[in-house]
Amino acid sequence: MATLTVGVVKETAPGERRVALTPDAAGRLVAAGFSVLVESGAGAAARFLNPAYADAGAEIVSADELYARAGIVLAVKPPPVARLRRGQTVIGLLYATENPGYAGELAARGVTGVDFAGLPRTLSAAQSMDALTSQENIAGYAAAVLAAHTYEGFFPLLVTAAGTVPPARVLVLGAGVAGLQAIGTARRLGAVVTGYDVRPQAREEVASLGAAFLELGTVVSDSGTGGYAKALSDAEQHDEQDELTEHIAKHDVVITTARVRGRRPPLLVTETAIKEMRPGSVVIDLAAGELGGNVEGSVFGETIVTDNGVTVIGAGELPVTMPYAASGAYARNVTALLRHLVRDGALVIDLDDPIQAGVVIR
Amino acid sequence: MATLTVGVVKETAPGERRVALTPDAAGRLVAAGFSVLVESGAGAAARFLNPAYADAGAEIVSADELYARAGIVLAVKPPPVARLRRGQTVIGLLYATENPGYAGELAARGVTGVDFAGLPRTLSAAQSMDALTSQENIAGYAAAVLAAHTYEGFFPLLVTAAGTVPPARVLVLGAGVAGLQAIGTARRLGAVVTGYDVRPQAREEVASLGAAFLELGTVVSDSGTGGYAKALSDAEQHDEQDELTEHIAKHDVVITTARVRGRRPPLLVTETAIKEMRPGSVVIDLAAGELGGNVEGSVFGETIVTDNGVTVIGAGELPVTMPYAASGAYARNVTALLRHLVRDGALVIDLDDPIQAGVVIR
Amino acid sequence: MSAFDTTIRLIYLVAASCFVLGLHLMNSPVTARRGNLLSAAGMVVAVAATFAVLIDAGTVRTVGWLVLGAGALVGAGAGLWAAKTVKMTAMPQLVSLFNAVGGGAAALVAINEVVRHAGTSGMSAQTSVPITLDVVIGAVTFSGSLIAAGKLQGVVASRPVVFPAARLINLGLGVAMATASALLIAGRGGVPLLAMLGLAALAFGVTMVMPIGGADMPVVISLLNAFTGTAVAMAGLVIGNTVLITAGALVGASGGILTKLMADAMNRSLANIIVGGFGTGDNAAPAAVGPGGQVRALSADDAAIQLAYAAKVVVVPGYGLAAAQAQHELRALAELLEARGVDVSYAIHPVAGRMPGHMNVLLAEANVPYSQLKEMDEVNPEFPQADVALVVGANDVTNPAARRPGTAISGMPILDVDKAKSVIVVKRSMGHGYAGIDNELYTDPKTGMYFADAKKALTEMTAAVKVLVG
Amino acid sequence: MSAFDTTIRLIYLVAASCFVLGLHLMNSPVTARRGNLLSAAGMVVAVAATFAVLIDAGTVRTVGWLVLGAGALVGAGAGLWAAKTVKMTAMPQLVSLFNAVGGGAAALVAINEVVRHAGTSGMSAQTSVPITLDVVIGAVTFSGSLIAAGKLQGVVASRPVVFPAARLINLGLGVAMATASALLIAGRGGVPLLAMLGLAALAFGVTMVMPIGGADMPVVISLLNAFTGTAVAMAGLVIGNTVLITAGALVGASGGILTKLMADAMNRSLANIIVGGFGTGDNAAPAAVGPGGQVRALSADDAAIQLAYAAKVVVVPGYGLAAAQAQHELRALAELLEARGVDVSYAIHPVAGRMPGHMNVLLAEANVPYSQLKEMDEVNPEFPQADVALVVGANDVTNPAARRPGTAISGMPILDVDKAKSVIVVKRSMGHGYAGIDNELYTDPKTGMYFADAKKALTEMTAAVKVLVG
Amino acid sequence: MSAEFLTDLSIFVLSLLVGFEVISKVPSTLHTPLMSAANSIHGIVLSGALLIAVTADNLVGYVIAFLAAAFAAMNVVGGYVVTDRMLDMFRPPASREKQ
Amino acid sequence: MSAEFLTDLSIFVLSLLVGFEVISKVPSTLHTPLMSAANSIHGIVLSGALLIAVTADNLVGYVIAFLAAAFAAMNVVGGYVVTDRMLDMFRPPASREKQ
Ligand SMILES: NC(=O)c1ccc[n+]([C@@H]2O[C@H](COP(=O)([O-])OP(=O)(O)OC[C@H]3O[C@@H](n4cnc5c(N)ncnc54)[C@H](OP(=O)(O)O)[C@@H]3O)[C@@H](O)[C@H]2O)c1
Ligand SMILES: NC(=O)c1ccc[n+]([C@@H]2O[C@H](COP(=O)([O-])OP(=O)(O)OC[C@H]3O[C@@H](n4cnc5c(N)ncnc54)[C@H](OP(=O)(O)O)[C@@H]3O)[C@@H](O)[C@H]2O)c1
Ligand SMILES: NC(=O)c1ccc[n+]([C@@H]2O[C@H](COP(=O)([O-])OP(=O)(O)OC[C@H]3O[C@@H](n4cnc5c(N)ncnc54)[C@H](O)[C@@H]3O)[C@@H](O)[C@H]2O)c1
Ligand SMILES: NC(=O)c1ccc[n+]([C@@H]2O[C@H](COP(=O)([O-])OP(=O)(O)OC[C@H]3O[C@@H](n4cnc5c(N)ncnc54)[C@H](O)[C@@H]3O)[C@@H](O)[C@H]2O)c1
Repeated sequence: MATLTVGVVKETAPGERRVALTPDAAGRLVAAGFSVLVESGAGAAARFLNPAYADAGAEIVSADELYARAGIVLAVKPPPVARLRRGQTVIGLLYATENPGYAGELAARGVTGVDFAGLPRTLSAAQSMDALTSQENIAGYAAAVLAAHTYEGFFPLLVTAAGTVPPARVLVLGAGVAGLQAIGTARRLGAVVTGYDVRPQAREEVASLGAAFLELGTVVSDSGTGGYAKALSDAEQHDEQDELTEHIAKHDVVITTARVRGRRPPLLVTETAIKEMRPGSVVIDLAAGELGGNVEGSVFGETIVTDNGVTVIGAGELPVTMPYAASGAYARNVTALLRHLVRDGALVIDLDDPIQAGVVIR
Repeated sequence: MATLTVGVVKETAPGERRVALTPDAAGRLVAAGFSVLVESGAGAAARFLNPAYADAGAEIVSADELYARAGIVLAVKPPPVARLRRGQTVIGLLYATENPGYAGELAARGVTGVDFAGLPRTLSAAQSMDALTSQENIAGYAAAVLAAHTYEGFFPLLVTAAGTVPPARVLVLGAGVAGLQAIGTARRLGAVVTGYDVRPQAREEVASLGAAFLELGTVVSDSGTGGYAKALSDAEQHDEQDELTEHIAKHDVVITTARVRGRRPPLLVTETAIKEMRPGSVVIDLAAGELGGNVEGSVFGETIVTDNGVTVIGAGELPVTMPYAASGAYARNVTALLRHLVRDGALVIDLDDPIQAGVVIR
Repeated sequence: MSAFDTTIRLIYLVAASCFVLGLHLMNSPVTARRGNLLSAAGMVVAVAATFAVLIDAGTVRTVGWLVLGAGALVGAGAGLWAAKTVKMTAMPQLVSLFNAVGGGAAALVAINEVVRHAGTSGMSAQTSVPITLDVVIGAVTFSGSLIAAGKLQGVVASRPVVFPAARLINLGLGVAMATASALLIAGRGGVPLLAMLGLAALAFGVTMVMPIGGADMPVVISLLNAFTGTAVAMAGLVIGNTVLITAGALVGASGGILTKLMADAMNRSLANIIVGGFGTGDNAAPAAVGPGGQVRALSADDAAIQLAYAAKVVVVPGYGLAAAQAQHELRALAELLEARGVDVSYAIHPVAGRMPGHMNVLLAEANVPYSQLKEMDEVNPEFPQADVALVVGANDVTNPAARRPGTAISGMPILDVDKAKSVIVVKRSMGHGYAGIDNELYTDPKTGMYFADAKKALTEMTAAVKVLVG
Repeated sequence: MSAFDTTIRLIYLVAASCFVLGLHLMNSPVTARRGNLLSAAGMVVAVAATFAVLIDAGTVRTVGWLVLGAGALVGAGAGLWAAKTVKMTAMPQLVSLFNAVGGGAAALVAINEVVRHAGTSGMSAQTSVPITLDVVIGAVTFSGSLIAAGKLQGVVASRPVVFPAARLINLGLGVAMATASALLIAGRGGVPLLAMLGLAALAFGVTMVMPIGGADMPVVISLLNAFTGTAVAMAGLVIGNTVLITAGALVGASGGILTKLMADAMNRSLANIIVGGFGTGDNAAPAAVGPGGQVRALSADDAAIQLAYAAKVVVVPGYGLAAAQAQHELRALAELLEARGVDVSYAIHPVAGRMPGHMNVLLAEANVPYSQLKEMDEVNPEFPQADVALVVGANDVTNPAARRPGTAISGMPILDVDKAKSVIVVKRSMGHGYAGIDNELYTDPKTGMYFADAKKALTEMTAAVKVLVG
Repeated sequence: MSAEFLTDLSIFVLSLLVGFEVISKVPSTLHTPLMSAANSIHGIVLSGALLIAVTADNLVGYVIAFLAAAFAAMNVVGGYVVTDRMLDMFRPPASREKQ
Repeated sequence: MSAEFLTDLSIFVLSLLVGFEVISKVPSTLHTPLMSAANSIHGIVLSGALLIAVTADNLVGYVIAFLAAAFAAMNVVGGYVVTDRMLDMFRPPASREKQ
């Protein structure tokens, strides 16, 4: 029985600090009979150093050696296609639907792409491989902490001899994985939190965290497929923005997490809304990306202070700010997925399996 | 009855973003019969704009005009002596004991200095004027939030499909005002928090926040005067450092707040201790200042990452990062002190009064 | 009064006091066993005293002694054997059986009196009224209790059985009993009339219990138990025996109160059960039943007793706990149990709730110490040792269907709740969880369902545990 | 038995049942008033029946009627007037007074019997024993209750009074009573002997109660109440009147249980109170007393009843709440009260605790909604409307000394807790707070102190409220 | 022992048992009212006091009858009224709001 | 009514009151054991059954005596034993650990 060789690459995308496998997870794979290659310095940005990998039984190699020897390449962001070779498999957050170009190149080169972004989210058996969820979860937590750090007042109510500070009012738009975690974390810090989402189930889910749910009169939506929200029509979207505007002005912190699968994120916070916010308010746009975000004027990866003193953070990639936690969770997802894909020491591609049907790029 | 004129200066110290009076507080003083001058842009860094002061009844003036007209100059940090004139009074965090030079210059110029740092802390009646407490309180909260933001893992325990993350272990050294608030805030976020202080009462106070108290075998101390800690002898200090070292290595985050009135802050976290910490750990030194801090190698106002991946932040002036909250509380302290000093529209200096005996520089 | 008579009466008084104190002690689980023993001691004393009376009377012949001895031996032997060998689950029907024979014996005492005097002529109302009541109540109890036992045992159809013309039959029996009673009381009844009364009462016992459904049987048995007590008191009035009067009245009244308590605990009204049985058949609301099988609904007290007397309880929180925001109530219950020495831990499933770490956030709000939280892999081997798995608003994460392929949750690791010795599930209904499928755990015989909002349920259970353990 | 006699006995039976049911209803505050009325109704019926007996007997002469009428009128008038005009706080001594006269009346019934027969000669033991017991118990109760009432009223020294040679006196009285009793029972006593017995018993009542401290008086009164019940039952045995027997025994037993409950609630043992009183004087642990004045200690039940029947409660949390980590327990109590319709809010003093915002952090952990938190300036005007201010582990921030100059906390604004209608303070002792000074609030007459760790205290109070409101 | 006395004794014992059982877990604030209520009940001695008059025929008898009647009547009437006053505090919060 | 019957009636009523008071708030898990215990108590009818033999002198009498004795004895013995078994579940957690 041939041993499968997996290779952990050093991420090359700017700002990316995560690594696809932690020393811990590498050790587990080695124990399971894999041979593990780690590109030198792959974990450095996440503070996992080469010796730790070596101690876990992995082999530290150069990038060239890695791409040459690995049967399966493990990455977070899509690795350069040029380095991959025919027959190799690459596992990562490839976003094949959003990036058809990359998927095409992989296919052209005869490389099998396995894309976490394609995982069927509502399938119970797939939950341990759900990298989107694990990373969104971190994003939600980090967003709330970032908001508390950026906001120049207290989150909690404090009655002190030097006066009483009212608690910060936090509004979370989009109550998916990231939104719920942001709600929970902000509430822990003592903020008065309100959540909003178009999916009808979200009402109860927000309440289950002890937060208030914002009821909008106009916008009602059904869930789409796979647990994802349906895109709103333009008119609906407009109504939503209008209604949200007056509520946004009443909040000190707004965290947006709304996404619709395969589309540009819906615009929820307009420039008008930001203009009406109090100086010192903070807006964090978790949906900010190259396609834009939920907040008008937010720029991916940048912090902007508007003329009226509102700080707008385009925080599309918060998990990279917590590489320790993010890599740990991602590595768990990777090992779970590998356990699912590999049978008797060999990678078995079986498109009848609902999980594989989702993740394997065709 | 002549109206008293108070003037709010724009802080000139680098990085200082607080302002001595908020528009709210200015309004209250105006209502109480004061005439309030505000240097143009004094509140800008704290996002209090000139129009807000004007709306509250204050007069926006230039610095020259302010120093010329104001009977009482309100500041956070000591304003340049050169601008003050004989007969004027200046109220601020002047630290006369630590800065005898400044105090001497004030006296030479015939300016009455009123120093918040001299306030008798344990006097119940003085609590609403206690700017040290109000600012330390903010520092404690900000330190915990900063730590959570800087730490690259989760503070809380989370059991998820992508594995279980153990909670962060946070150690708070020095359980005064800032230390207690840091403990409470870190606990809110779900960290496992341990506190330590030399004052014997601190044990119960730490426990009253639900945190564990670190029992050191060697170091026992009585409280000093005024609620402050006594300085330890060199030998004691050495023992304390040694004992702390092993505990520090077991924690992910260390926040230090230890201070002894009128002396260099005690060194609690040695280089050895930092060396033994896990990569990714975070150390925040609230005592960092020009005299040094509680952490060996911490630099006031700077973030250093050690070779073994430990982030050390010399966070001696955290209140400036929350100018909104900090200015609000400070302004309350200022108005409370003014109410105490001013009787029938005139400043009455009465050194028999225990509060005045403390704050008025002699 | 002779010294002998005085002594006997005093002994009877002591025995009666034992019964009262015995019942008193049975109000709390802590002293219940002692109470039963005290009551038994009183019984031994009273029966011994009665033997002394027999000897003192001197009129009992050898045959009499043999008959008594044989009867007592046979009865005692049968009772002992049945009581010792019966399965836990079959105890209620056995109690019903014992009640039947008790009622029968009470009736026989009165019958003997009538037979001995060859009718009721010459008897004053103060004798004939108790005689008549004794026979009627005793006979109704006898047949009614037998039917009730049969229903529970499955010998008689457990579902409500409605006769055609049930009203007519009952009317007929009623008229017959009333007429016979009137004649007997008026002193104009002979043995045949008595026989008729007895038979009619026996028949009435059957028609009374048959139309009542199996779920209501415990209440019915308790009612018949109170009947027997009254019959025994009547027998006491007939033969002027104070201990029979005291003990019978005691059971009559306490049994009545108990019947009311039982009906209340089941949310049923007594009138409804009986009249409902007579009239339209059964209108018991049977516990909600899932497609897979029978569901057992628990009351707060049942849950409380299981929890309070467990050595190890594993709490399984789920989304419903969060939806109800009942985390504080859960912690209060857990603390109470811990204070009693119960080992309590929380089993946290990785995807319980609706977001990663949902249960952590929730339980941290209630300040549940981290040391009590156990991950799935850690806690699963512990379930077999758990006396109770307390599932609060969790569903999918406990569903054994995940172990089989072909379901919506196949392949998801689950908490092995079904391995615990017993399971209490708190949720509002038989509603589905996130995955939208039935949960086989709920129809497991060792699972009891507590249908209520989690906040309400936990508050009630806490209160019940407090009452229980004082 | 004549129809008249039968009727009277049946009426007595009904009256006795009324007494029982009346007492039963008095177990819960909700039905207590109804219970008292039912009991009174039974009393009216019984007394009316007795009048019927008097008339039926036909032997009562005009003088007799006049004497009875005058006596009844005087007694009833005095009782009515006293009961209507007495101050709330003086009720216990009035009850004791009524108990004294009840005991006296019971003794008089027996005395009359002896006087009528000019001695006990010729009486059987079954009459002479109850007679003797009745006189002894009745007389002891009479004098003892008067002393108890006097102690509470302040007419007699409230502190334990120890006689020189107390043991000797008691021994002498004991011997005298025993001898006289023996002679009377043996049928060899005349009226003088009876007089001697009565006097000795009266003296004994005095020596029994005098050495007991005022704090224990309620328990003593309850005990004497049970005594009276027994004496009345004895009187019933003497004159063969069943309603006296029933009612007397009922009060004797229930009074006994009640005495035990009261002693338990005060953490005192009955034996300790009585024997302690006899022997070494008093060993009651008087409630802790501050230098400034008398402190009133509360039980959980007292606190519970104040809270449960309040319309508005303001909770004042302090450092002690944090030290005890009792925030969850506090919230549970508050929620329970709210569910009852009580308006609950929390008064947050700016420097309560040991760090700025300490109470906020603490109460947030227990998920107390922000809307219930009130700042000092907002809540101070509300205190006068508050039925109860519940101070939990707060001290300095409630100390009225801050309003006066010259104390360590002068000038600090405080919460105006002392303006509330009543105050309950939970803390472990009379210990000082941070400022190290005495708190005058604790000696305010409207303040009740609940001395316990806050966690324990709040748990107990919650349980007590639950018991109270069912 | 006479049968009658035995009967009385039985009734006595049973009444004791009733008294023993009738008091359950009572909140301590009800202790005083409950004591007061029990106190009123033994005012039934009024019946006994009245019956003295059936045989009274001399001064001593009348004095005893008078005293006994006065004592017992005071016990009964005062007892019930004062108990009722004590129970005043258990009116529900709502009905007291209008004070 | 005869005095004796009146006495019996008084005893009956008082016993009813005792029975009424003796059951307080019982946890529902005790309902069945309590019912069973009450069930055993009415086994006292065994006393009545035995007394039948005092006057029995013919076949009918003996048959009745036999049946009554057997019935009542079964009620008594079975009742107490089964109650005791039911109460087995209330042993404290500690004493069951060694199962
Ligand atoms: N953790 C995550 O990241 C995540 C995210 C999305 C989805 N999920 C999925 O969510 C599920 C979680 O499993 P779970 O066992 O925690 O929950 P669940 O399977 O969704 O079941 C929750 C149960 O709680 C009951 N409930 C709801 N409100 C209640 C109330 N107020 N009081 C009492 N009971 C109440 C409901 O039954 P009644 O209606 O009968 O009361 C329901 O069956 C899994 O299927 C998981 O895959 C998890
Ligand atoms: N908030 C701040 O920033 C700050 C900082 C430093 C100092 N202070 C000072 O602290 C004081 C705060 O006032 P406060 O009223 O909150 O507290 P306090 O005056 O210090 O009194 C607390 C009381 O709680 C009781 N206690 C302690 N442990 C307890 C337990 N386990 N259970 C029940 N009771 C317990 C103590 O009495 P027993 O021993 O009898 O139980 C004590 O008297 C003020 O004087 C303030 O000036 C405040
Ligand atoms: N089975 C599982 O265990 C599991 C695990 C993870 C996620 N899920 C489910 O997957 C789904 C998607 O979660 P996600 O966080 O990846 O979603 P996402 O990142 O695609 O979107 C985030 C949220 O934005 C909301 N949104 C979209 N358009 C909006 C608009 N115009 N206004 C306001 N809100 C808008 C969506 O409803 C969603 O809740 C959820 O239903 C979640 O419960 C299930
Ligand atoms: N009366 C009031 O309301 C009031 C208000 C505020 C503060 N205070 C009191 O004032 C005092 C000082 O508070 P602060 O926060 O300004 O103190 P600080 O800033 O001077 O010192 C911070 C903490 O460091 C501790 N410390 C000093 N040397 C140490 C060592 N070698 N190792 C460990 N810890 C060491 C001190 O004990 C102190 O708790 C406290 O007692 C506080 O309770 C009272």
